[in-house]
Amino acid sequence: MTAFPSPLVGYLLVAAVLFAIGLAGALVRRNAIIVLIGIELMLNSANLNLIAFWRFGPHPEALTGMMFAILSIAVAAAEAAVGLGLIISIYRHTNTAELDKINRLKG
Amino acid sequence: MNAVFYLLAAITIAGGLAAILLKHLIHAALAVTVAFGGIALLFLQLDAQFVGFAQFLVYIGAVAILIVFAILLTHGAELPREGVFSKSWITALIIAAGVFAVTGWAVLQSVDAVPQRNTVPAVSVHDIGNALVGRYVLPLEIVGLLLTAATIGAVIVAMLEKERSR
Amino acid sequence: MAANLDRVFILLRDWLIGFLPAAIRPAAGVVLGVIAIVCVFPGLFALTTVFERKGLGRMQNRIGPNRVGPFGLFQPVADGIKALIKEDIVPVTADAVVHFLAPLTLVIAVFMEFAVLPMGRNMALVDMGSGLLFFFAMSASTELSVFMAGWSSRNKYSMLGAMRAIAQMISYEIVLVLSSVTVVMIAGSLSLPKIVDAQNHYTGVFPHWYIFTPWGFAACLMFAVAATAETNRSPFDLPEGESELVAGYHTEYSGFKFALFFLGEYLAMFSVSGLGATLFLGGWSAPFSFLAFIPSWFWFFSKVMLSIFVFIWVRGTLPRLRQDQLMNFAWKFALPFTLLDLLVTALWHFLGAGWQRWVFCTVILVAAYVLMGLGQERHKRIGHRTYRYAD
Amino acid sequence: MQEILLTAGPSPSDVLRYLASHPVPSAIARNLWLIPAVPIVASGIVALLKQPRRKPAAALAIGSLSISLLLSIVAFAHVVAGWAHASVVREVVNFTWLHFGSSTVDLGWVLDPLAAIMLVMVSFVGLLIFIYSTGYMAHDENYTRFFCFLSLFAGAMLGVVISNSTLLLFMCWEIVGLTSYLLIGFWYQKPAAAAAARKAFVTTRVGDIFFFLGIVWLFSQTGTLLLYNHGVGSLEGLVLANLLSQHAGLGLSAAGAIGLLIFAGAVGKSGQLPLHVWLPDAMEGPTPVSALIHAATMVAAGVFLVARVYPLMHAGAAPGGTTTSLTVVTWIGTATAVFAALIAVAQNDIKRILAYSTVSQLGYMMAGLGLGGVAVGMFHLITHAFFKALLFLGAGSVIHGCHDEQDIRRMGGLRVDMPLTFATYAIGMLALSGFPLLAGFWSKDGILEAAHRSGTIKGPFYLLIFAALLTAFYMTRQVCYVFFGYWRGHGTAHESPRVMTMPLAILAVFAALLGFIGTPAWPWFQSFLENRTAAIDFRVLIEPSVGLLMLASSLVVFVGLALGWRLYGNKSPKPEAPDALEQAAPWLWAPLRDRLYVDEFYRATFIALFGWLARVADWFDRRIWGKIVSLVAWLVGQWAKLNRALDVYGVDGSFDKTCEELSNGGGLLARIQDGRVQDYLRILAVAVIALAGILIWSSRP
Repeated sequence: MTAFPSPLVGYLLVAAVLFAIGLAGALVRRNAIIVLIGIELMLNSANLNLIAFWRFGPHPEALTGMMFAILSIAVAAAEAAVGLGLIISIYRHTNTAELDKINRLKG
Repeated sequence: MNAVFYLLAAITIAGGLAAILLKHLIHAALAVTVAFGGIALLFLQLDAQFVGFAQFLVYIGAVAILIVFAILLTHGAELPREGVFSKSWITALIIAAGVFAVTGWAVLQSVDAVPQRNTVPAVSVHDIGNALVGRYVLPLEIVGLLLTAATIGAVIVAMLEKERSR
Repeated sequence: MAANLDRVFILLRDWLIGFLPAAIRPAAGVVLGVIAIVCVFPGLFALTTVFERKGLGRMQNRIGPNRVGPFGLFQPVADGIKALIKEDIVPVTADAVVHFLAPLTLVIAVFMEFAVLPMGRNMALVDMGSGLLFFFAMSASTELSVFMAGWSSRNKYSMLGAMRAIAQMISYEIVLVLSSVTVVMIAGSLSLPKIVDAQNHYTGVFPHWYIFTPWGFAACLMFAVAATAETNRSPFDLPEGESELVAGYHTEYSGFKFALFFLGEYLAMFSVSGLGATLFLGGWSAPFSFLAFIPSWFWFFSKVMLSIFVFIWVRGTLPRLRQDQLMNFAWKFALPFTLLDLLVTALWHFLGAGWQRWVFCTVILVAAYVLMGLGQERHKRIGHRTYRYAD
Repeated sequence: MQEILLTAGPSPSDVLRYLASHPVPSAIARNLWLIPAVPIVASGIVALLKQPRRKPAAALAIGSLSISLLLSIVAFAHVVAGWAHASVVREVVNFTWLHFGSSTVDLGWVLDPLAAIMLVMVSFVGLLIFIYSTGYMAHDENYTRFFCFLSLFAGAMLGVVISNSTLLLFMCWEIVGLTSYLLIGFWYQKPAAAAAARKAFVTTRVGDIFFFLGIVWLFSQTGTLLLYNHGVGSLEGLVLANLLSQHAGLGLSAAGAIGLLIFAGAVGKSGQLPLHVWLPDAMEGPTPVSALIHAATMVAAGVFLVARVYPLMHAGAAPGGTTTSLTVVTWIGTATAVFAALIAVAQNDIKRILAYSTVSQLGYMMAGLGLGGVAVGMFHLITHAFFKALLFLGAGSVIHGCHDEQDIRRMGGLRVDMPLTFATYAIGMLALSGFPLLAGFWSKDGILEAAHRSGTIKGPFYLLIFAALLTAFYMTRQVCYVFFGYWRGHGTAHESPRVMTMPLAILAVFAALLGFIGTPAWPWFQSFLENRTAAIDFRVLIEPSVGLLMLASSLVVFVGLALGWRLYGNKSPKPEAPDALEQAAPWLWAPLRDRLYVDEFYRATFIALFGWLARVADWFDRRIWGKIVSLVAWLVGQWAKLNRALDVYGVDGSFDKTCEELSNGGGLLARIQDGRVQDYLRILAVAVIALAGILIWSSRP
């Protein structure tokens, strides 16, 4: 059944695809919330990488990858909360959540 | 590497794709929830029970709810008149494809270098707890601090307007 | 004999899967367990509905259902048939797919919760190391279903009901989790069977249930309140407050989908009761050591039914809260109190055996309860209701 | 067992027997930590209260100290019972706080007669003073802050008393110092109070540095921070013997030298010569603070500390003999006793007199420790705590009644206006003077007797007798000024409220009667501390060495009282008029009034030295560095002028052109920076691709 040289490669490829999807979402969509969703997807794919390396790595009992993933989930939750708070705040200011209309930082 | 993996990978990727392609924001949010769930199941598939359930709890229980709330609060549930994609979506897609190409190529190139170990790690929740308050206690504390700061920050950012208008 | 009676369900399962080839036996065992859960709890649901209606009737000086079958016992059958043959109405503007998925995901998630509950000695379907986390992960996923139901209906009552429900569930979920963490801290495990084992000791004839400790009692109280809010039961049933919101997030559901919501709500009640019994009331262990000969599953289901009765009793007794009272209670009383209880639990652990820890923990908790209660009363947030015209 | 521990060098078999017979501490010993913990927790809670919440703050402070008092009494009763049954009298509970490398930092607490007596004294006197404070501070706006500090102080002081680890002792010691600072400067709006607080803090810090050096030395020599640890603590057995065998120079053993360093800490805290200058100034704080901290407990902590490490200093002494370090303690104590008593004669501030009296009595205690051992010094500490607290509270009552007047020349005749205060104050004053049969008589007599008995040198004995005479004299002077004659102040004096006089009455009872637990005929107190059996033996009283000495000291006291009455009794001089003693002996009066010029001496030496250093630095700054800086500045200025000329005439033309070019280029760059987040993200992603490409390309085989 094995199509990949190693099971790890399968997980890594899934993570890569997911990362690309997240990046594409963050780049092509105009709504800030979808951009945030894309960023969450990228974070998740990174977590998948961490866990996969933990599982197939030489020292799973050291728990390094797992700890990274747990802490990263926590940080991602904080990031989501702050990001969405910012979006809501920006929406109140500009009455839009479309990113290409929010260009006050223009140089 | 078995059927379950392929199924889960398919669900996850489909969820992710749907999340960025669906026009309706709420649908996108629900689709991304599917992707989150798929990743949680992939974690379970990787024998990381604790992380998997944590993923469920945090992402489906909290982040997804947060996202839909944000959508409703920004009136995102109504479709915008001009399209949902930005004008230069082609360049964006090319860039994303480029990133995928680079990462995928890197993965496939290093097949020989990746570890081949394939026994189930004997790690219990107890070990995770011990590691969290033992060797990794400093990161844990820092994350705790960060979460506190983020919570307060989010509240302040979202509340400021109301205060001013009073 | 008693031991066999205790293990009767396990023996039954082993006997049944004995007919199958050895290769698929573990899978078949799991499937049998799932079938058992899927059969037993909806049955219990049917019984509970009639029990609740009769009980409420008595509390309100009525008789309750008494037409269908002896003592009205077949009422749920009639209700079920009615739900099945009713027309399934979907509003024209509704988001059909989401509208369809919402009740399904809800019921599935709730059913999953039962997988980790130890319903008797060795009777947890799955004994996983992080069972409690699994339980909360599943119960957290129901919130999204509620949102899906409310949003997809395109009805402002549904939407408001869903928003209220989510706000309430998120607020009280924190209290629910934190009050359970006290038990985890003392038992030293997230696995529910292990938590029951930790309580299955006796001093004399009295059991070591966690409710009989100061912190455990406080946590159990908070757990009970949070569980009531989490399952949207009265007096926390604002999301479906019929006087304001028609029926809340399932206003636009009818027929079998409505029945699924109804089922999901009761199943959530069963599961959270089961969790409460497991965490604080010693799970399947007997209340006195000399009663240990009675099968363990009997005790588990007795405790679940007891807390269901308390749910019904509370529903028949207390009036509904106002939204701001609900939120204030969660964030200004329940959460700080539970956090304090966490600290007290740690204190309990570090003070070691002896009388001091009883005195300390009790004094701190009672003092905090009284002081915070006074503070709340003073701010008139959850104080007595005042009526402008009804006096 | 106590004997074995106090005198150096028990054999290992003794140690083993001790370990085998008493391995597990009793319940009260295990919970001894509660005694300091409860007031500290209460202080934390009070700190969170808002200022107007007066009642809860006072109730919390008083309630917590009551709990401590109850527990202290239980502990005391437990130790007394153990002593009476001749079983264990010292229980220790130790635990490891930190590991670093191979060594550990251990903390722990000890319950022995010394600690038990101090616990009861501190919590009892403290409780009375807390109650008194509710009346005294009733109108202060920072009422809750006061009780917060007071509770913290009580907790830390109780911590000092029970700690069995030098580190824990030092930590509590420093908290005590901190609260002392905070409370002296409680009315920080007054510049004098702020200065006094600073002075107290800095002066005691000088002693504390030596104390810390002593701790570090002890730790480095013994490898343990624990004082008692079943035979392997630093005050016990082989460890002490080992310390004794090392020489530290100047004829001192390591034990003696460490003891002296720790004694230096006690000198700072207890206001001994030459670090006594802060204590009289500390009277700027509220009077209950003066009573609690600067009379009864904190300053006595120094004496307690010396008593606690007494084995270190006493180690190696021949039976009945003494050691170099103890001789130092004796002489410093004696000198302080006389010196401060002399100054007290010529002061006019009611609290300042008491402050110098405190310094003098602390000198007495130190001398008692040096001459007669722990029991003698501690007995005077305990009795002194009661009558000096009484005197301070009485003084507070007087000040309260006279509308915050502190000058004794502007009082008078209060005998009639404040009868209760007068009665209790008189008892306290007589007890302090050593009037026969009152508390101070017995404890002071014990010290004199010890001084008389210690064979080699007689100097301390005569000096201490002289100090006793002076004590009686200046106290009589003060009482005559305040309570006799006629009223010379402004307004009318009034008696203080019940909540203030009630503690006075209780303390007066103790000041009068407490001495009877330690008379030569029935030395219960001394026996308890030294773990002997107490026997009643009235024959001791008629022994010439004891009986005659008692007669002599009584005589001295009467002489002092009579002299004081002769000079000041019922005279009520005008506030502006010179003092009676000044008229009699102006050459003596002036230096005494100016506190023997110690402050001036410090100002002329140490402070002047630092001032001179500061001025030298200032001069360097101005003259040398300042000139260099100006020179550099001038050079730079010239250079700038040159540049400007070049700029204006040479560069500008071409530069303008370049600027235009740059601005055009900037416009191009600005287009990239279009304010759209996604575009930035795009650039980032492209950069990632480029980076990955470079990495892969550069690492190709």
